[in-house]
Amino acid sequence: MISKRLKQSLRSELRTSLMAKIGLVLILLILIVAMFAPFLAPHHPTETRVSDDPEVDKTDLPPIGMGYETSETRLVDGEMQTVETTIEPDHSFILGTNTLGQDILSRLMYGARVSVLVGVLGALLATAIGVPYGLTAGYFGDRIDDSLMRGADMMLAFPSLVLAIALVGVFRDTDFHTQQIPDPFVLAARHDTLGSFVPRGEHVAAMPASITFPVTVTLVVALVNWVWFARVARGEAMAIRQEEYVKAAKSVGASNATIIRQHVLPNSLTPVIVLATIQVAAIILLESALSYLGFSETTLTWGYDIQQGQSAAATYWWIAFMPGMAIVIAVISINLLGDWLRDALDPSIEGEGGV
Amino acid sequence: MGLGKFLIKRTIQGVIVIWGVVTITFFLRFLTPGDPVSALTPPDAGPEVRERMAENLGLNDPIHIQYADYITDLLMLDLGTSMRTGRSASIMILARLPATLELALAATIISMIIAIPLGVISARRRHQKSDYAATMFSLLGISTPNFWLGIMLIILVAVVVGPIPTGGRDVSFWEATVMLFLEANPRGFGNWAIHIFLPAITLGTYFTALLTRLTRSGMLEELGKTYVEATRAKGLPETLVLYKHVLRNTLIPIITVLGLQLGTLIGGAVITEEVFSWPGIGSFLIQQIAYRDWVLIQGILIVIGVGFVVINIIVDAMYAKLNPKVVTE
Amino acid sequence: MVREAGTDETRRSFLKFAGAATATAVVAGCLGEDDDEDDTPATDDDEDGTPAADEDVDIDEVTVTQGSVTDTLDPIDHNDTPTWNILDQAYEPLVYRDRDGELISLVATEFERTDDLVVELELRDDVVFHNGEDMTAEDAAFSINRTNDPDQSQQAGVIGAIDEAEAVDDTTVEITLESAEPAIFRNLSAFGRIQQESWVEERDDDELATEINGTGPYELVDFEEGSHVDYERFDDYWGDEPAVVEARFDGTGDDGARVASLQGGDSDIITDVAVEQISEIQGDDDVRIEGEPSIRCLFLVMPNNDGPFDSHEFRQAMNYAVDVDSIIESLLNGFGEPTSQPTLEGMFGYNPDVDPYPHDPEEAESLVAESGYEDEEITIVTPTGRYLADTDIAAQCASDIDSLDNVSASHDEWETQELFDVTDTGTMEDSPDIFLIGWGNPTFDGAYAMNPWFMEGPFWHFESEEMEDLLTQAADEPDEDAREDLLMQANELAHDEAAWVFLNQQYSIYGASEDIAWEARNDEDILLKEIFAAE
Amino acid sequence: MSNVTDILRIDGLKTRFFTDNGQVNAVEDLDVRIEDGEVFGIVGESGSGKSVMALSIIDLIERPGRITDGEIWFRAPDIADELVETDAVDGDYVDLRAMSPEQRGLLRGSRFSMIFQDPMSSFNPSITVGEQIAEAVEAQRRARSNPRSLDAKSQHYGLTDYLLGGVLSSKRYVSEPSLDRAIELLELVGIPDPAERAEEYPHEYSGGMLQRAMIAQALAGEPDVLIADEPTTALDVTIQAQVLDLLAELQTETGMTILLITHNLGVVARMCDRVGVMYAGEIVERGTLGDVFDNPVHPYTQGLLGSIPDLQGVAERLQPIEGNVPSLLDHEMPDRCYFADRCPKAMEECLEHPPELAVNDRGQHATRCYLAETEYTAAKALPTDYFGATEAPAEADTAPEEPTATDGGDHQ
Repeated sequence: MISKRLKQSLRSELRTSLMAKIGLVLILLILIVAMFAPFLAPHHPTETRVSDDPEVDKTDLPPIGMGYETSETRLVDGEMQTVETTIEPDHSFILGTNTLGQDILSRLMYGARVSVLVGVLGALLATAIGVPYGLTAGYFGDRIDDSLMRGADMMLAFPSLVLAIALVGVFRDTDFHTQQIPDPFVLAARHDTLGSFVPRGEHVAAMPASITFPVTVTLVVALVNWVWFARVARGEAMAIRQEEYVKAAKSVGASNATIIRQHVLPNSLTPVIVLATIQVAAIILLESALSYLGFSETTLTWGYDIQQGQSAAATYWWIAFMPGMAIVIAVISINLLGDWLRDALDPSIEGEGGV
Repeated sequence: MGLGKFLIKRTIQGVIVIWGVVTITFFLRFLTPGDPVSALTPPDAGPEVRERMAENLGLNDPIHIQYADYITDLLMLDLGTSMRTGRSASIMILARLPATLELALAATIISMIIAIPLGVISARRRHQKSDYAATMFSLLGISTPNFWLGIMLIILVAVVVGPIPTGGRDVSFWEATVMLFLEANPRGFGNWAIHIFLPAITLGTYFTALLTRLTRSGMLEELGKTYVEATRAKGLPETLVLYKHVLRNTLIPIITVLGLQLGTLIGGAVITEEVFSWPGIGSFLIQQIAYRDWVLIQGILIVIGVGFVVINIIVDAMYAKLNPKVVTE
Repeated sequence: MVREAGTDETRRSFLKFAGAATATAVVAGCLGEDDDEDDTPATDDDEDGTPAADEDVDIDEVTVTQGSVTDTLDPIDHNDTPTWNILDQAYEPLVYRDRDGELISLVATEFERTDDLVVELELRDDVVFHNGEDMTAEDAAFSINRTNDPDQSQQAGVIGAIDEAEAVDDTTVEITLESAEPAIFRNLSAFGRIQQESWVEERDDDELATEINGTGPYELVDFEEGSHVDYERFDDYWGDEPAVVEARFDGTGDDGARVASLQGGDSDIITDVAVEQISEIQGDDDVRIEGEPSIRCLFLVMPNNDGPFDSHEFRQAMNYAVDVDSIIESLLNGFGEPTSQPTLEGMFGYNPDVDPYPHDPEEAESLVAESGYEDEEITIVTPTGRYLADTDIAAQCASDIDSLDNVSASHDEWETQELFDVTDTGTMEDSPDIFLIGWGNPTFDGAYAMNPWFMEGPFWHFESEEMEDLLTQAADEPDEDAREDLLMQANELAHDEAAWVFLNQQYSIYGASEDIAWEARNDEDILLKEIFAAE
Repeated sequence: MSNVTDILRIDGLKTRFFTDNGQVNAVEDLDVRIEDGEVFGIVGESGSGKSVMALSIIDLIERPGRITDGEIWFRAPDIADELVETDAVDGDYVDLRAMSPEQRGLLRGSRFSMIFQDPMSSFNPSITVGEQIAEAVEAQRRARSNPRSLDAKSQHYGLTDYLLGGVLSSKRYVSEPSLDRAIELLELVGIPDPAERAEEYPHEYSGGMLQRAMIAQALAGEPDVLIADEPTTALDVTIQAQVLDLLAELQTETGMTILLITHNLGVVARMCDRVGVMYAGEIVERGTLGDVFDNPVHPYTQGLLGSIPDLQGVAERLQPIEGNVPSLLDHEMPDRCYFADRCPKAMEECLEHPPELAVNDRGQHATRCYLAETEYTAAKALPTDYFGATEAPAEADTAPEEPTATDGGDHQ
């Protein structure tokens, strides 16, 4: 499916565009971090360090290099006491800790898993719904097209976030709202008694045995975004059905299903791939908004961490800042990747609007 | 086809979509696990109270009757009765609407003021520093979650300017206007501006970035066309070449894209309102989701959906007016 | 300069609270006593604490910013603290509480129990509604009956076992009860706000939710839904004329934004200051913290209908596992006190001989082993943003329990309303297996702390015959001392049975402008008439 | 340099485009003189730099292009008076390149104007034709209403005025008299019902009518020099003659100079007094129509002309010339005759870039080819695969365009 020419133009585009290189490197980095979080995360992501013993207590530590002086008010024996203190970062918590003393870096790494999973699965699901829908509409045209696309228009009348919130509202009371996905690395490390198969075995074994996967949110982001795929696929199908080879196939009696599968679908893939890439970014943003609003019911996502850090943001800015940066970086790199793919796969729009 | 005829056709299409929107929201209620009777009655209510409530709500009727009643009510602008407060949903939603409109308009205006010149400059100085800066800005803008941006802006403003109010609306635009003209008191407007500033910037950033991107690429495409050279060749001042000819033609396709993207703006308003405690329809929606007040949720969805369709009809009308081909072809 | 704002003050209020049971009231501020001219909060000689009040000066405008603003002005259509704080200014109850929790008269000058199942209240004759018409006993009776009507009122369940209220004459209301209901006057200090019968009857739900016609010192000027409620002083108020002329109640959900609004001069009082923001406010010369131990305590409810929480040992283990002192010190910066029993210290029925469970993970582990429920996975459900640091506390509880070798735990955050919706159904099966809740006790009576949770009813989450016996006896016990003894026994039983995981007593933490003299109450109420200009 | 009737003298003009792939020498060291009142034809394949040359004269080269060198002397005594004492003046002539961009801008429309190839894409599709012509009229009206000052910036009409123009009709750019004049001009170029047609949009016009409107627009400023860039290429054959007749008629009436750029030799033969043949950014042969057409010296010109059976024909294809259209990339332009690789008569001399050489004594006919002085002998001929061997790799790497053996009437 990927022709030599395609590879060539991908390569040449990558060679000339610094931004494409940056995007690709960042994406790979995020994927690696998400996949190997148990190995890479310096700490357990949900382990808290709350104590009445100041030595043990590790809450609200700033990122490395960000120590600062502040005043802290506490109630001691019923009296408010304000003391000037110097808050020193701790070197084992590179990006600092949150109000519960959890390591922010580790949380970001685990948060990447949810973002990547929801982003990719959501986009795939949206493709799976939208592309057949759009192909059908575009290929058959006329009445079928009219009624199918009018239906799609109705979905578009709801802003994605609004629709997503409403749908989460509908589905959140169901049993499949969230799903625990076991972490194979951790399970392997725990059963790896010899400690020889899994690197950093002990470290990995102590990590969470499963991650919470927000099923509802994934379904909802797909339900909200499939229409865009339908529109693109429809446009492609409409163009392709005019092509000679399609007419030829028809004339020799190929069935519609065969023609769609063998001719229309493969030839409409390019714009769908570009759209899917960009949609991953949109879905990550949508997911973060939903978890910020508390609709995702997983507590290990970037959006949730922003919400957690919000009330303390004026004092402990890094708690909300870091996960936000993670989102920005992830989304930017996916957008760069999307720009790259678009420029390479669709030379007609080369250089326009891209970076 | 004249403009009038075009609009009539477009309106008929709009009505069909609105009907779809209404139908989708009607059936949304049946997807929800909780039943409205339990939501409306106290937990210890007996079966006869529940039965009476169901009867009053028309829940015992067959579904097509319920649907017909629902549509009839909607035609009379009756969105039903709030399950939690027993109040008219129409009135409650209407009360929140001005705040959202104000915010969305302010954000749109700020976006246009920033984005259009930025896009023009960026396209004019392609591959120069200012172009790269504008491109970076727009890339950042479309990649930043706006709730996070809002929180960061609050911190930033607190550090740079000192404590200024960062939540709530305080006065409405209408009240501020009344204060200004009837009481000659500009304080209301100052207050209004202070309160709307950060939310509008927060909400407008994505839109600004998107509009900058679209303007830039549209301008680049348009600037490459021969008529630009022809227009210059006849000695027209550059300002007119850029704004009367190029930008105008650039904006024609952008307008339709923006019409579709208005959804993003409204969606963004929901979360911006939540961050800044802005008393609009968006924060109201989130609150009602928490309360599971499905009548209000449906009402808000309908208002947003219908508003979106209506705005898009207006956008199409503008498009038709600006682009002579639509009407004459 | 290190500001030690309110140190003495806070200690004093704290002690005052602690000593409330023995009625050693230090404060002069008893509200609404017939002959009492002195509505001031304590005159304060501590320059860093609450500023001294200048009662003769009017304050043009006061803005109170809470976490949310109401969407109804109908007093019976909610039961939520921010809404009460708004309506308190305009709709008065018949009786009220002073700052020590003692009942005082308000619209009713006298109130007494005339029979086991009958109470009588004698009303003032000079009370006027905001629309200028006189209040009658008919109106008061109507209001109580309206509050008690489950068809329209959300407070029917909490006002008490009232059968019916009736006007005996122009100024006397007689209430017939369904059971003894020892806390009836306490309940009437919160519920049964006086509305005018004819006014209510002329109005539909929308009008009732957006208009106000009460007897309170403030009348409604403007209600902008979702945004604010504006009041102005009611000139014909029966009581003393308060100092604040105009007032606004608005709502800002974000903790940081509330602080900014206080510091920026938009607000004069803000509620629910997050622990992280306290030093920010203390460091600002123009504003101060008003902290007060509240009547609310936080705990984890463990419905004992099902495993593993049907095991006494397992429940105890949870109490040993959670390190409440660390939560208070680290998460709450000391703003909290550990609790040992359902009833707070200083309230009727508190048992001073019961100590909080110590933090002892080994004991916890061995108790879990004993219970037979090893390697259980539990999920603590918490409301979000309802109580001070609620999600953090739940997360830390989960973390503490999870660190036991033989239990694993996590926490789950639900919309507050979502949690409330499943926990007030009266069936334990509907509730999460273990969840965090905070219970405020405006009645200062141990019965109100325990009865709803331990006896059949909407909040019933712990089934124990012994407990039910004790509480039933207490409910029927006319003798105060005997009743107190029964409640103390019940408290001790709750502790021993480990009905809940006892967490911390919550502090109400407000931020206030230095321009106003106002002192926080422990019952979470904010009354405009208690606000004066700072000297 | 002494010919006083020249209206335009171009010396050593170099226009380059700085693209991602390298520097493109679109116009390379171009010298040409254009006499007042003549019709001067420029012929060449597409990509030979004809249009770039035209745009260079009218100062419409856009980034990444830039005029890097050369002088464009334009005869304008009134401007020369004003700019006297500067380097930009030489007698009655001013050097356009030495003037400020603002000053040059003022010459557009009033001194130079231009007709483009495709009228459909050269009008703004969303503004009525009348309004667009009126704009041209207005631009000149405003320029003239100021005492002929070269400092007039943007004709005192800025963004604010434009934005206000949306509200206040008095602030609109185009005035009533200009609209009236636009209708007159439409009538002048032979458009029936000009008042109604003025209200129409470009897409409502036929191609020929629109090209007439384009001419009307170009005439709005009563220019001294009209540059017509392939004015008939996009038109139907039957319409072409009408448009050419119109141009010729107007030229006779107004006495303006026309610089006619075309690849169509028939058009040249029909219209032009003198001709320049362009190849790879330079004029390789020039002279009177008779000189060049009857007695071509440069093998390229000969090649072009070889296919014309009848010079009176209007739609002639150029004869295909073997080889690729030359790359104009700087690093691929060797220092030799640029045509040598395609030249059937390439000789050893041709490995050195030829200067312009006079063909005869009359001074009009000149060519950049050694054949003007030397006879071709097979002895000095380069081997046939000479360039293929040495330059093939370079060519394979670039040339993303389809290799075309022809130029030509690619729009027909």
